Amino acid sequence: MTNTTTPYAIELRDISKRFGAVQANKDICLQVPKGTIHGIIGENGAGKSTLMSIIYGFYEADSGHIEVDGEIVNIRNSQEAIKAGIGMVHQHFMLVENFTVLENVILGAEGGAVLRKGIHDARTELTRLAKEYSLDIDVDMVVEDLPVGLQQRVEILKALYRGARILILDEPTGVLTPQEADHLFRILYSLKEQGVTVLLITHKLREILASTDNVSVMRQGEMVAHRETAQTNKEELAELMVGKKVRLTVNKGDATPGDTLLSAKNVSQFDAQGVKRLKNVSLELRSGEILGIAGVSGNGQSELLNVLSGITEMSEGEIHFAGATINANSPKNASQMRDMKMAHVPEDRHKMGLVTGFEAYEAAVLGYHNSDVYNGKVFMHRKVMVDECKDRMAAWDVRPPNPHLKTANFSGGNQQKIVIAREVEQNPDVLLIGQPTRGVDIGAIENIHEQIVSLRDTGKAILLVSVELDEIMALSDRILVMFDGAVVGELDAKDANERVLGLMMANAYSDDEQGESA
Amino acid sequence: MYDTLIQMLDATMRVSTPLILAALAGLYSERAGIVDISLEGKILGSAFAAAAASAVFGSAWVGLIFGIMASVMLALIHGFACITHRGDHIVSGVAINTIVAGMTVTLGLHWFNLGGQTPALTGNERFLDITLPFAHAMQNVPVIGQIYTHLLSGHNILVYLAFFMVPVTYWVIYKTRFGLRLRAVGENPQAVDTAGISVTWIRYRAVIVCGILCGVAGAYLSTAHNAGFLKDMSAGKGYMALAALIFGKWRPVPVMFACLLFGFLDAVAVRLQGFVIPGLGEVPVQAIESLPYVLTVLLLAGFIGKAIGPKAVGRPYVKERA
Amino acid sequence: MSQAKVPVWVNLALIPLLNISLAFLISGLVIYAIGQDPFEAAGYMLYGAFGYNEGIGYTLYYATNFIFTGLAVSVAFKAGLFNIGGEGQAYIGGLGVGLVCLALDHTMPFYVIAPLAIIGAAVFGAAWAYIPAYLQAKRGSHIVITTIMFNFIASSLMVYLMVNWLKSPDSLSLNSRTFEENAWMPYLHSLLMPLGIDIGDSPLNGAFIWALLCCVGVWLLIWHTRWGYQLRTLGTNPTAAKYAGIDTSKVTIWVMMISGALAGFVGLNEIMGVNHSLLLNFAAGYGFAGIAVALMGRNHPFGILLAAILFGALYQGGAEVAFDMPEITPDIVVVIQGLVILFSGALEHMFKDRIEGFFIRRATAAQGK
Amino acid sequence: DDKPAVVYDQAGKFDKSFNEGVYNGVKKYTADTGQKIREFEPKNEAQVEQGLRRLAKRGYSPIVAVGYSMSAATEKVAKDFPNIHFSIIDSVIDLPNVQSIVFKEQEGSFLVGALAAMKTKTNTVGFIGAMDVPLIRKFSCGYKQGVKYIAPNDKVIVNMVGSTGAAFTDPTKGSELAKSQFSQGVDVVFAAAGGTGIGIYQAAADAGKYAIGVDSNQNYLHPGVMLTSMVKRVDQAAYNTYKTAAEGTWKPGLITLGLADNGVSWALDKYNEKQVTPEMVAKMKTIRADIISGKIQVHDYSKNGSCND
Ligand SMILES: Nc1ncnc2c1ncn2[C@@H]1O[C@H](COP(=O)(O)OP(=O)(O)OP(=O)(O)O)[C@@H](O)[C@H]1O
Ligand SMILES: Nc1ncnc2c1ncn2[C@@H]1O[C@H](COP(=O)(O)OP(=O)(O)OP(=O)(O)O)[C@@H](O)[C@H]1O
Ligand SMILES: [Mg+2]
Ligand SMILES: [Mg+2]
Repeated sequence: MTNTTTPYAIELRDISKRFGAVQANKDICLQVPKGTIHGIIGENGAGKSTLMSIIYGFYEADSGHIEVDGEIVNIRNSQEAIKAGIGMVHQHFMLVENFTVLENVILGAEGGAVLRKGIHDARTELTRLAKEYSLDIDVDMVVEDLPVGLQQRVEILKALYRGARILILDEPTGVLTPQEADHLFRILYSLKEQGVTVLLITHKLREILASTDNVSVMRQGEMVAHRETAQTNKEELAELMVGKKVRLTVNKGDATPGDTLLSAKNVSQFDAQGVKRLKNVSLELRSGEILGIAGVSGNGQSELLNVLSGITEMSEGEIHFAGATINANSPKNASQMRDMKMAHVPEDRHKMGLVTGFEAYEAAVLGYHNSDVYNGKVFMHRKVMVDECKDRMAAWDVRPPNPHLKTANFSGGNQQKIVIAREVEQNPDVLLIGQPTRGVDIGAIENIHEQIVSLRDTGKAILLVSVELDEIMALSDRILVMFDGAVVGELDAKDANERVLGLMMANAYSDDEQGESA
Repeated sequence: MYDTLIQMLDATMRVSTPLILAALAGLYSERAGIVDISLEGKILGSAFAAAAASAVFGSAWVGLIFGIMASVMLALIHGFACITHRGDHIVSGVAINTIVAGMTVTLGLHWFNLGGQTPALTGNERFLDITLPFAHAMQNVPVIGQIYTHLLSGHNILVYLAFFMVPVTYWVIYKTRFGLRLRAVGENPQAVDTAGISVTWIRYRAVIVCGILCGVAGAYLSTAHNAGFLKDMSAGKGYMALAALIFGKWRPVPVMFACLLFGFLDAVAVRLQGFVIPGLGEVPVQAIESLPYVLTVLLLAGFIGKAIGPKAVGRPYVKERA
Repeated sequence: MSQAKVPVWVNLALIPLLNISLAFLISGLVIYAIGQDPFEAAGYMLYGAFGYNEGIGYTLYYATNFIFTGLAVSVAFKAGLFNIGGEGQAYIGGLGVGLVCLALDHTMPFYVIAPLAIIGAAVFGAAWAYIPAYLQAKRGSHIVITTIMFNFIASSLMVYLMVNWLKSPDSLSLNSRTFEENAWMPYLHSLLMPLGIDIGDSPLNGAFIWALLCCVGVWLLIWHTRWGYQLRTLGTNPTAAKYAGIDTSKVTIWVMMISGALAGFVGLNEIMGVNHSLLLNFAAGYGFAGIAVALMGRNHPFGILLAAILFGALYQGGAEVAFDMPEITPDIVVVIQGLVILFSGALEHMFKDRIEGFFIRRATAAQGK
Repeated sequence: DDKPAVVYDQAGKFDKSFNEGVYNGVKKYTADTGQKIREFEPKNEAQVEQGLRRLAKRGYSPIVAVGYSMSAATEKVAKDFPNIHFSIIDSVIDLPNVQSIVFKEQEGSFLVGALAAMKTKTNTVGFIGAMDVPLIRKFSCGYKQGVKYIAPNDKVIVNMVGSTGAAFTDPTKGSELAKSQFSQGVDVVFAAAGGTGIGIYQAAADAGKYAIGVDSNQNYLHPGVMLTSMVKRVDQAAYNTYKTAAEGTWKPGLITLGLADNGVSWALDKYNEKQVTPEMVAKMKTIRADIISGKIQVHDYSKNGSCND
């Protein structure tokens, strides 16, 4: 796109940024014409957020520069970005939770050393904006009491209140139902009408194709391609994103489900604040099948995994597993569940699956550290652990195959391999597995998918949680859909398609007749 | 009876003053996310600086200024460690307390050769009690006269300043831009940062204010409540202020009442030393002395209400991992 | 894949040395500022600490306390807990020792009293750490604050007990009666004398040997047992600990109790080893110094041993300096101690990041080729 | 060669009172003889014994231990070093190498009590002692007896500062106690609390009341406020110890110093002469004489552990 007559709303030249050992951005160039919606896609860890945070002055680039409306601007902090008319809605909201919407909006733009006047003016201005962009919200609500959808609106209002002409949204739909997402896009269009330039980050191809004018693709910290959305398609983008042809399906034979290994009956769970996170979830998991759990992230999948694996205690209901009945009164913790041959690959390897400060061989026994294999009466058998770790690294092609390397220094994919190897090699009866391929490169993805299927074929029962619909549909034999902590639908993998699942995930399947769809 | 009560409360005001100042100091610091157990050290440092300066220059006010400067300097060290270098707040606090404890005596000994004390202060070298207008006239008015003349009147200026700082702090924290940002930075520094405000600068301002107030507290000890500096004269007041801060749940007015309560207990303990209740025997003063700490522990344990501090308190603000 | 590694010696030797030198430099300036000759002072320090057998004895005697409190702090650190209550735990631990001795010294021989005294110290110290630990684990009350509070409560409690119960009637000062000799921790010089080894008589006593054993014990515990594995997991990643089925509140509690017990052993050295009677403030300062020792020693038992000896030397040498240069009181040692905490604790990143960064860059550059 | 030394108590040699008294003696001796004297100030109970030991080990002798709080430590160390000479003030240790110097505080206290009674307008006088130990009781009993001798119906309010050594070094508490006594009508307060006194006198000065100093002559601290001081000639005691030791006439055993031997007395100098009228002076002279002559029997608490026989 060589549109040189009018200057670009924003233009990046050779932006680079490294975090310690990670080259998050490398010589990035980007040109965004005024009044367009520009998509940026890329895998997890590709460097999208980093790049946006640099534009917004949250991080400082190691090299390169930024032009706004043809003028070189020197953005060293968010203040200067705001001055340059840039606003950003962060992937993880930047809100003070115990402040009201109003306080959050004026923070940093109070207008005067004493709040009184500023607050008053802000109120009127906000009501105006809310009307203009149909962003209605009660400005006196405390943010932590708002649903995520509305919290996002607060973020958008913050940007608009500061008169942003360029609006960056980092994975705004990650937390939204497809239907909420549609409303968001309508807002974006009206912003576009007003001449606002929008930078939209996502790795959902559907949204890109549906709503952007141009799209740029990032991979491994580099900008690998620019396309006019009209001139491209899902397959091309997917290929660009991951660098080689994607197999969206896994070749697997039909499931031969055996008897039930794990069953949950009306399981509910309340969190510390007393909010009901799981609502009477019931499910049956049979040997030799893969049960997929679909849902927008944050609708109880994590809680379900935690309760099933014994990390958190359930509040109501009961679980039957390996002949034992587990309920609020007779709970079992994670290690007890392991002893009963349940393995668990957690959703977030950094937060849960690993201790990044440990050497690989230590991390490779996490959860099994009490087992007699590794322990004498008093002391642990270091050598046994190291040797076993060596073998597994070889078997699972972990690179580098060095048991003494700090876990943190393995790449995301290799870390994931270490975790999956640890759990699978225990030869469990039931395997709970969350986001198995998050932030994992395509080669590793195939490998992992095949492992899961072959595990199923050896008669294990597998419960798969993933936010990637493709992954769910490709692997599962049966699919449960979760919404707001409850199971709202079950269907056979064969009858599943994105639209149906999308509606179920929005708990709006009944509206189907009104033909509500993306 | 009524007289003794007035008398106790009067003492309570005197004893609470440094607690209130220090606790409010801590409030600014912790509301901005900086844990400050170096209140103790700041009070001690300022007490020494104030007494020394006042002895040398013959003016309590000069002493006050030096006290504040010393305390602010310590606060800046704390800030440098915790804000600029993401150091552990507790460790930094312990360091400062330790350094000050040793430094005051060492310098004092060198300068005044009085075993670490400063010379006794007299006249203008101290903040003297001031009598409020009509105090004498009011004397004989029943009840309120007592209260006005013997309780409210006849304290030194710093006492009144301390109590005046309570509404001021309330206003600053809840009604001003600085306060809004201060609270925000203690809850979610990232949000503040992305709003285009420098987290660092806000936090530095917070610790400076903290330093100033501790400075006043220290000066009060050595140039108002007492007449000169003695080694370790802060005697745990900083920690007790911290306790009061928690006990008041990081809110100005409750914090003041916590300080008054602790001060009252102290005043009681002093007078009950060696006091024998017929039948019961001697009062275990130590029990009363440790009551503030016990109460605070009970509160922290959630047996009397729940103390939930600022979310980001004690956590250094780090943008970039690795 | 860049696995930029920083040479071990950087973290283990270079950085600690840098910190300690800075602390010395500044305190040297202070000494200079008060018109004294830092080098002369240093001379007295060195001589006092290491110059003659007796001095060495004193150095190691002080070091004994620092080993105990240093280990106490570091065990908790390793589990991600900040035990700033060593002061109180040492105090109460001493009470335990004292009570055992007072109860048994008339009736029991040493080899019965000694183990019981050790248990007494451990139990009392652990008990004093238990309450804050329990409150942290079960009610989520901030352990730093609670342990601080418990330091004060401990000293009030001790005063109460000494004044009302333990004070011996025939001593004007606040001491319990002196224990019978069979309740004394034997002095090393008297142990070694028969072997013809003369180390000059100093308060150095059996507690030192126990301290060394504790170092080894802690090292084994942390790096070679499943319990150590659990506490390190908890310390570095609590969520992973839950995932691994580690009962975090249980670990929190027993780690703190171990920590408290270690601190309590200070009582062995002070009460049973030197004072041979219960008294006030015998633990003064050692608890906080433990933080410095742990930081200096990089939370590794061996490092702690070295750091403890360093601080022991400072204390002994400091007293010596005060003796021969009355202008300089032992308080200067307190200053040094504080500076050490500041540089190797609060300001650790100041150099660490820069130095490590330097080596990483060198490493990555090397890989580039 | 003799290597004299002194170990002060925790209040330190600048407590303006007891320790400072000894310090003055030490200074004087050094001034007169040029003999330097090794001084040591322990920071806490635990260090007391260490200090004594270190000195003894280095062959210092005689070693003067200042204050009863050191008796336990001194006894231990003296046992271990039989050929080192120790002199302990305010406490009795029965060892062949220890000299115990005690004073008849009751006599001095009686005097200042009498003066207090003559001065008070409110017929209420106060006594603030450091802690409830026999030594301090000797002060308070003598003081009371003196007051009653002049004005049998006057009220004497007694408070103690604390229960540990810290009670001798806590001016803040001292001033708080003084203030509470004043509010109860006290207009003359006698402080027998070492360094804590500073706070008490300050409070008196601030409130325009009278205070009586202790141990050293403290009249100079607040001219016009200090009515007098119950002087305990610890300086003398220390001085003599060193002197006799130097001359080789140092003897172990008990030395008791009272009014007769000027071991205790009341201070009258340019700082308080305006407060004490000639009549008072005269009266004090006679009382002093009567005590020495035995006409007035001043009861000694330590005899029977009670204020009256
Ligand atoms: N603050 C940080 N400190 C260190 N490394 C970071 C930081 N933020 C991101 N990284 C690293 O930089 C790389 C790019 O991260 P970034 O968040 O930009 O990816 P992304 O494209 O936004 O991924 P996602 O789609 O999951 O948001 C990753 O390797 C990540 O680990
Ligand atoms: N926190 C960290 N500390 C040190 N090195 C790190 C850290 N995070 C990542 N690295 C290094 O940076 C490299 C890139 O990390 P990253 O997770 O982005 O790899 P990746 O490109 O996602 O590879 P993969 O596809 O296997 O996940 C890794 O090989 C690792 O050595
Ligand atoms: Mg991102
Ligand atoms: Mg008053």
